[in-house]
Amino acid sequence: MTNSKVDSAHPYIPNTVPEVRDAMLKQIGAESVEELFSAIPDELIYKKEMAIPEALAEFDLSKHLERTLNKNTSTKDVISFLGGGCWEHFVPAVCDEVNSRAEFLTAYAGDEYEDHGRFQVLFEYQSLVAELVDMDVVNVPTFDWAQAAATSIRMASRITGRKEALVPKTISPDRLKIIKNYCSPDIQLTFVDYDEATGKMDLADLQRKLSADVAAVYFENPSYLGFIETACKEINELAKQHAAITIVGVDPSSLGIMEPPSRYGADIVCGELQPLGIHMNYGGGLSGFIATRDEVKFVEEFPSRLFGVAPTSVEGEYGFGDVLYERTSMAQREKGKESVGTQTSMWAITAGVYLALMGPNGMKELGTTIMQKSQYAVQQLDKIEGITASHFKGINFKEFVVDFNGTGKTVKEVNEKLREKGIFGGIDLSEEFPELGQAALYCVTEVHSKADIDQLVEALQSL
Amino acid sequence: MTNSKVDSAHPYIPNTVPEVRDAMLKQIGAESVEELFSAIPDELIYKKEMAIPEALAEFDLSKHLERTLNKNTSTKDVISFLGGGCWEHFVPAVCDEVNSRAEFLTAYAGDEYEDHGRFQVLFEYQSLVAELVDMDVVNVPTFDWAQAAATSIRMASRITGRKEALVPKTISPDRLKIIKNYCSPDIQLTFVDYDEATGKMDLADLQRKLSADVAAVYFENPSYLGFIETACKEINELAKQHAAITIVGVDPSSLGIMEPPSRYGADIVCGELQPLGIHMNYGGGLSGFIATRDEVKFVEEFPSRLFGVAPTSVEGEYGFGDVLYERTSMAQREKGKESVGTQTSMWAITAGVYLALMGPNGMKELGTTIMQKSQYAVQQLDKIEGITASHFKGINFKEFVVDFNGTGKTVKEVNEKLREKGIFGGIDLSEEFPELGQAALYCVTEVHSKADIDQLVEALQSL
Amino acid sequence: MKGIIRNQKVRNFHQAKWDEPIIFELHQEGERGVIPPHAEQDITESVGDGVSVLPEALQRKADPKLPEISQNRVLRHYLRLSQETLGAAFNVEIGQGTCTMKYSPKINEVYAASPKVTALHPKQDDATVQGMLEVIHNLDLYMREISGMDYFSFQPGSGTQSLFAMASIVRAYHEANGEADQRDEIITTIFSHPSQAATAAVKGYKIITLYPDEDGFPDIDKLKAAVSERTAGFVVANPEDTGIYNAKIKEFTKIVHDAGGICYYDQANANGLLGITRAKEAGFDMCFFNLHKTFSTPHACGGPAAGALGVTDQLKPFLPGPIVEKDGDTYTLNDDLEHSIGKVRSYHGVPQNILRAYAWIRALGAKGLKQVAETAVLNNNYLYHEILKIKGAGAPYIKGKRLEQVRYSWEKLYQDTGVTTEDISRRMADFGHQYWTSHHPFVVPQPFTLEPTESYSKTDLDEYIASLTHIANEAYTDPEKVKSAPYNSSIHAVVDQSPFEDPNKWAVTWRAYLKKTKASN
Amino acid sequence: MKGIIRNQKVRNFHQAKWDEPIIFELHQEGERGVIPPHAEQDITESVGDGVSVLPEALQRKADPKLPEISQNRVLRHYLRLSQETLGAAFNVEIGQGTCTMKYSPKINEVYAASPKVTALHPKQDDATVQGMLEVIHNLDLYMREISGMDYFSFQPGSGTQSLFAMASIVRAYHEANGEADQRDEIITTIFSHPSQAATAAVKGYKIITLYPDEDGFPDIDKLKAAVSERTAGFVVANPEDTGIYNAKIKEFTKIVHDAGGICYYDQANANGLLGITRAKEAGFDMCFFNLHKTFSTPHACGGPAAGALGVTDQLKPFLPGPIVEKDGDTYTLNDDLEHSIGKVRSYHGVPQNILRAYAWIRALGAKGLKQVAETAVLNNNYLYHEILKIKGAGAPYIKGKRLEQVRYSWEKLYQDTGVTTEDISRRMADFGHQYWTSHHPFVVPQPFTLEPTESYSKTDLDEYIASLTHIANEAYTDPEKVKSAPYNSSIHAVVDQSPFEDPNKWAVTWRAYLKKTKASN
Ligand SMILES: Cc1ncc(COP(=O)(O)O)c(C=O)c1O
Ligand SMILES: Cc1ncc(COP(=O)(O)O)c(C=O)c1O
Repeated sequence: MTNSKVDSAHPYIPNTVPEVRDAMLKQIGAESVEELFSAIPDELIYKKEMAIPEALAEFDLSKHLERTLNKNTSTKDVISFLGGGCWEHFVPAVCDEVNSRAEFLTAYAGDEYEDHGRFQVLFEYQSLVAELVDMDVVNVPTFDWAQAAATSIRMASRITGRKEALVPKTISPDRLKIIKNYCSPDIQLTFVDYDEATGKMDLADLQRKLSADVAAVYFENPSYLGFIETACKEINELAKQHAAITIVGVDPSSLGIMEPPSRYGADIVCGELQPLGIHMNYGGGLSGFIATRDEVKFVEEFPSRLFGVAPTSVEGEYGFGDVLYERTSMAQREKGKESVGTQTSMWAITAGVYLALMGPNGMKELGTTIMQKSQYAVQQLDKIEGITASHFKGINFKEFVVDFNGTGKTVKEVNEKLREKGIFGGIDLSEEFPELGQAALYCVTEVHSKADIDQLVEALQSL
Repeated sequence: MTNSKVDSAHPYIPNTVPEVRDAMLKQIGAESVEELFSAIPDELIYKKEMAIPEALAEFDLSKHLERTLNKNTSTKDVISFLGGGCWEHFVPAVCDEVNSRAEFLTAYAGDEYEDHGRFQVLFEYQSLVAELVDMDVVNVPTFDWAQAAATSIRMASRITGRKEALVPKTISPDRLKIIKNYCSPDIQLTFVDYDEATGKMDLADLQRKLSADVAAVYFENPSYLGFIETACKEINELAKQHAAITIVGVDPSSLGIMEPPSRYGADIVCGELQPLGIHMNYGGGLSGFIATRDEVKFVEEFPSRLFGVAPTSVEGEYGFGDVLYERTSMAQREKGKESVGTQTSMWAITAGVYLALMGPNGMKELGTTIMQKSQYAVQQLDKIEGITASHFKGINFKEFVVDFNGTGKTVKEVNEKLREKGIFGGIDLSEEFPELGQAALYCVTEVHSKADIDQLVEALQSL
Repeated sequence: MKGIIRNQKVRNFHQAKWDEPIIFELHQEGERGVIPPHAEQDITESVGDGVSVLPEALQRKADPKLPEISQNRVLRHYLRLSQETLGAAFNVEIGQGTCTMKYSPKINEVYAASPKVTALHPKQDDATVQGMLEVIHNLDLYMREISGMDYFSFQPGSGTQSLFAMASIVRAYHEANGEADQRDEIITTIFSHPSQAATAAVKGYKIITLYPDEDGFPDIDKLKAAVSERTAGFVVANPEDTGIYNAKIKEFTKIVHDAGGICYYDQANANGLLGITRAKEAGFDMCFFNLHKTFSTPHACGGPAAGALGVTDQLKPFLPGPIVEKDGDTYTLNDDLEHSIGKVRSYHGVPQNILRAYAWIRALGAKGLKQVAETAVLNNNYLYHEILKIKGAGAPYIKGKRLEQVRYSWEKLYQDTGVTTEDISRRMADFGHQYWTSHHPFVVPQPFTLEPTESYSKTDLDEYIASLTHIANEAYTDPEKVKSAPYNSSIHAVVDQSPFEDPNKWAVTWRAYLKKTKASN
Repeated sequence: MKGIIRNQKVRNFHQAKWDEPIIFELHQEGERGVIPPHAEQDITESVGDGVSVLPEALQRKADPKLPEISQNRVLRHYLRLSQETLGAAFNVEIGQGTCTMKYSPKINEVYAASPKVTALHPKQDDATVQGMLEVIHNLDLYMREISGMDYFSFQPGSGTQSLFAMASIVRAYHEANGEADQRDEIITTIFSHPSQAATAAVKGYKIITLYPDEDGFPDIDKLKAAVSERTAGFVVANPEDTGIYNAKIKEFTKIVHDAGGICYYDQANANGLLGITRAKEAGFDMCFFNLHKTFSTPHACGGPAAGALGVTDQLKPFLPGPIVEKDGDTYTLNDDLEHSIGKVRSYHGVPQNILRAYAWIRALGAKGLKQVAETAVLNNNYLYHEILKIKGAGAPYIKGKRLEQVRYSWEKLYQDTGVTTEDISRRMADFGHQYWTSHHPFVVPQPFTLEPTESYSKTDLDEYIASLTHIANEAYTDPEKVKSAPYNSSIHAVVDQSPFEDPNKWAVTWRAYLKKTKASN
């Protein structure tokens, strides 16, 4: 397959030039490269050649990658209604320009004096998300919403000294898996039931399950199943009656039009940054944020880096650094708060660029458009015989459960038919929520045109 | 079609904010924006609204562009054998990274003190091409090979004070059109005939046409029709006998393996940079270079900018500036040498990056691969009944004339059939060179795999 | 807590300084930057080494002395040098007057880089490039609206090449009328771009240059005196780079037409005129726009650029070919133009810039285009108003509003302090600004030419003004400071200019430099 | 002509300095950066404004106080800040030891940015992502070769998350065996990455930390003393960031296995080991690689990253799901793992990095991978050899060769001059270099950790060495110069660190800064 010249230096490895290699060996007083590995016992030396294909020169590699990736059908090739934790949104070109800048792309963990720009953009990201959620502290982000929720729960547990957290039964099963593993063994997760008609939290059940052992009540707005939780104040009040911490997970694309959870009492707000100018990347675009009030008890429980601003020795300069670095596992190993390492800073930078571009009006328009288009989709789908898109009675944001039970077809069958017509139908809920029977979670965002929605409706009608 | 908010400031035009606009008007003492145009007589004021579609917001624009461009079939979607002045070559990713850097992409004509980097990379480009052609002076490039050839002829005319130039009859008709228009009215172009069997210049005819009026003999190596001109020394000697200047146009992708024209007496070498790491861009990737010896008589006749190196006030710094700026039309208007303005600097930078990446070995391998693959194609095509790929007896580089006269089909017909099979056949020569009958110019470069060529052969066999 | 005080008006700037060697100095024998595709073994077995078939005399004997460098190091070199280049995306790019340095939207780059553009071969069958041809055709339609002209070619690769194409059309037109020999003069103005005169001269024309009257207008009486049966054409910009609009333009074109000449309009920069006034109504037979100016395609360090060349129906047969035509729903290339001048640039010009300009127009619409003009002119008048307040600065000629740019003068400052416009240019680099003097000749003494376009905010303009003010004050208080600039650039001043003039010293290439310095090093 | 003399050993450098305001300071009411898509009129007519259906209490009352800025200005801000960030592509990036800052090939970025990757939704039907799954599966196969493990998951989003996943597997394994309560200790070493201990602690483990013996090896006797029926697992890197390879590693894993513990190998950085030695033969049950270290995916300012988590067959049922499997010519996702820990990162981890790592491996092949290891180790030993010559520098522990990195010490320099490793860090910025001290605790006093990888040439290493030498000399001759650094960075020293510690001063967001400084401004 390869046709590259094997005997010349590899373009990625300058010191494979024999003369240079030999000069260096001589300089350090070694006879051979093998000698450098003499500390490794012979029995551990791998003596075969690894079964990995021969090197491809750049052009051959690019042909190979192109051919391989062309086996994928992307959401750009079809109309997709997939959401459920990773969503198709408008990504301004400026976002991609910034995050592909060689400087940002290849920087890592340098200090303020080499990477001032990186510190500033991350501080700005923190500050921009802070406005969106209306809170004063935001972290350098973690892996994804799930991790942010899990860490929020652990923070609450440390603050309260309690070992149980309540979560809604309508939570994304995938997200739940992550939280569960992250909280085990020491924190117990307990489901709070939902109202069958609306999907909303069953407040009676919540009341039943609240106790002095409960560190936190966690819920999401909008929920995984798309409906908006409207009893937010009530949930928070119930939690506070038991001195539990209220944690709310949010989709930030709703925050131009919806009150931020801080306004209905949330102590910790977490969520997903991916809607903010980040491509889905088959899930690789996820990034999670956590926000709190500016109180020591919260700040000192963050495991994440928190960049703060400070004067330098020259007037007028903004310098930056780590606030309470001693919190972190970097400083304290197992005595630090959870752990921190490489997370998803590039998505933080990107989300910052996005929010700076959108401004308050953009975010408001975004939320409005999503509301309008998703309502239109529900309205049109509801007209189809056997299909109910308004399965949950209430208000949705961006996503909604479409009930196919009346069609006599499984979601799997429906989706296969749709795929033939160039449409990716919604996420099959029949395994995740068997109680819903044959139902699917559909996602409509600002990227869907009326024509796209109409095409879906037509395709479903003709099934 | 549009769904953007019309009443907000346009993202590209900050001062459309009404408050800002009004404050600025007030500051300058104007009542209205219209007042600023009061110098324009009312009869010249355009009072209608232009028939140009309403603004598209970014996402709608991107959908529209995508839909429109998807109507194109690119050479990446098929196997293409088109060449003839613009060629499909391997473009290293580093070339695109450098030429898409926002700094280079958006810089223009700043001075050394703002744009030092730009000066240095262009100086380096000059220096790199200089090694390839083995000459000491290379210009900041002009539009394309055609323009470079035309200017080379004008330079020769000014140097010699003569008004005629000889060009081979096998020159690209398109290139000829450009040269002709550029040389008219004062320089006369005269064709030198070619040998029917080999395509090479008819030396007897050359001798006949040379005279004391001839400023320059121009020829190409490889030629437009792909064959290599081997009588280079002889042509040059004949030219020199009449004190004419020898100008040779080259495809630089041949120069890793072929002697540069300076070695067989060329006084001016010109050619096309597009093969050096530049995408075809439907022809927008062309860029022409001119090289000469470092003699005052040549240097002072360049119309182009020539960047030179010089010390600065700080030891060790390389400074740059324009050599003999007074030559140019920028300095002298109609008294300058021809004219200069925006040319194709980005392609110069890109060609520089390419040459720096390739080095001598890369260029040698490139030339070798092209020779091998194109010979293989000729060899295989020659086996097909009715088709002769070795129409001209001799050696080719990259391109060759395929004679379809024996097939009873026109090239147009053949190409249509090929297109149905995902192949772009060679350029139809039946109009450009009617004396060849139904013949096509095929191009095979390093990007063609054996499988690609075999597929062509199969497709032609099955016609 | 005490806040951080930032009350400096000028920017505390330093350009990236990497002190990179010349790329040849990075050579390490044996290193490789990239390995191109090689022939498959089967091919090698079929045809051999491929090169020994070349006649001995044509086989390259000595390898080109290109450097050998690893990929990482090549990239690092160019990335560093990019940071040493003050692109328009990085500064308040109003200092390169006449160049219309506006924002080049990033979304347009995405599509210009698409393989559906980059990987098109110019000789593909029309059927396979319908998307591209549609874009070209639609841009033609928009340009017609903007100019009033009847047909556009996008073949020219720049403004200069557009001017050259227009001069060629003038000649072809008179040839077609049998007047080519008689009509051998083209009239232009001294404030026009040098390429107007230069390209006409390439086409063999004698140049007649009109100087401005005391208000800065091209002198109409001088025009009357200049026209004759020898007049082939008249080329002018309006406004010129003074920003002064010549209200008598229709009279000018009439005078030339009456004498039998063609009038062509240099609209390289039409940024103050979009939707405001058009070439047609002013009486022009041809005009061109620089897509890299008014229409936002990035300047790319100086090209590839593109010119949109528009003509009236009368001149359409003279256009360079092929042109794009629409036939029902199909777009075709027509190369059958009766009097075509042939070609000026290979193939179809610079299609990626045609696409970019098209996208830019679609993002603005008719209303947005007019806002561009209005805002560019507002910005310019604001800048003009504030600059006239700076000690030592002036703007010759008629008072009152200007259009999209102004040619200013530091003559007073120079007389007072000895500081020149070139000194100020170097000092502006210390604050991260571009700054341009003006075209030659310096009819306006100690000139500088600014053009703020629509892309910059009031705050941006204020920063530029503050920097000029700061430097003017420096000139009056510490002129040496200005004269010895720059201090914060990637590089310091080249004091001795002889390496750019003296054949024994100039070095246009590294190999020439090595030869010429060898003796003394 | 006299040539230009360049004989400075250290670079005459200055970082770009733009002095940009905080983005909120760019706010101008009414400006817009981008306009998102709006609903078509038909939709608005059908459903109304869309938002008044929200309960009053949930409708946002006060707009978020995001700044309003034009697109050009937003871009300019971020571009400027990018230039103030010393990415690996720009410097001889050997100063961030342990981070394996190698060349990230540009060709890989082209495909990582393809819509065929970026626009995939993680819940698409398997049939529509066969290309991506093929890449994942093949990378799994290659990783098996490199490690000897039997199965890989690429779900972890980083090294830390890989360590956490492994600690989770350790727990799930003992749970499956009914020993989860009894086995509550994980053993690690003090030179290991802090995340080893930290992630194990999150999973509820007590941490036992082994200290090195006098040669720098983890002490085998201490390990013997530490293991017991409470031992759940043992996690270690080999070599640790000292670059010292523990030849007794097989004994270590045997001791742990004999005690019933699981051995997991931190191979975040395996850059000196590719094709040289493997996890399997050393007796490990699990290992992970950071794709953003050894396998070249760019560090992206700190992620998204990716970990490749490999296990033996015995532990495969514990992996997070889904994993990719090949069934004939088809690739499928299998989420049916008997003892799965569930998930650690949503969906499939960071697929764009899986693709990049895959591409990198394909560009190198088995031979190239081994050359990577050999060259990284050669480079490191060269650097080590030269650094030991610098006055004041040392490298504690065993003499002789090291593998891919070394934790050095300026203890002598500090004792002699009072200059600390942090001072040197700031001063290195003045020459355009990254420089890192080391993980806490500073077991090695005044530490610095360098890792040259395979990506840098001898010339590059010599430049870095020259800079360190220069600064060490400065420390001995002019220590204040070093202590007051940096001078040529985008920024100067933050002297007063209280804004990072004092709740009344710290400001993690601009709004907090404004509140806290309001009183005094
Ligand atoms: C008025 C005018 N005409 C002509 C030109 C020449 O354009 P180009 O540089 O594209 O050749 C310019 C550009 O500077 C110009 O401003
Ligand atoms: C040895 C070692 N282990 C673990 C890690 C943690 O990796 P990450 O930063 O991806 O979480 C690192 C990276 O610094 C490392 O070098």
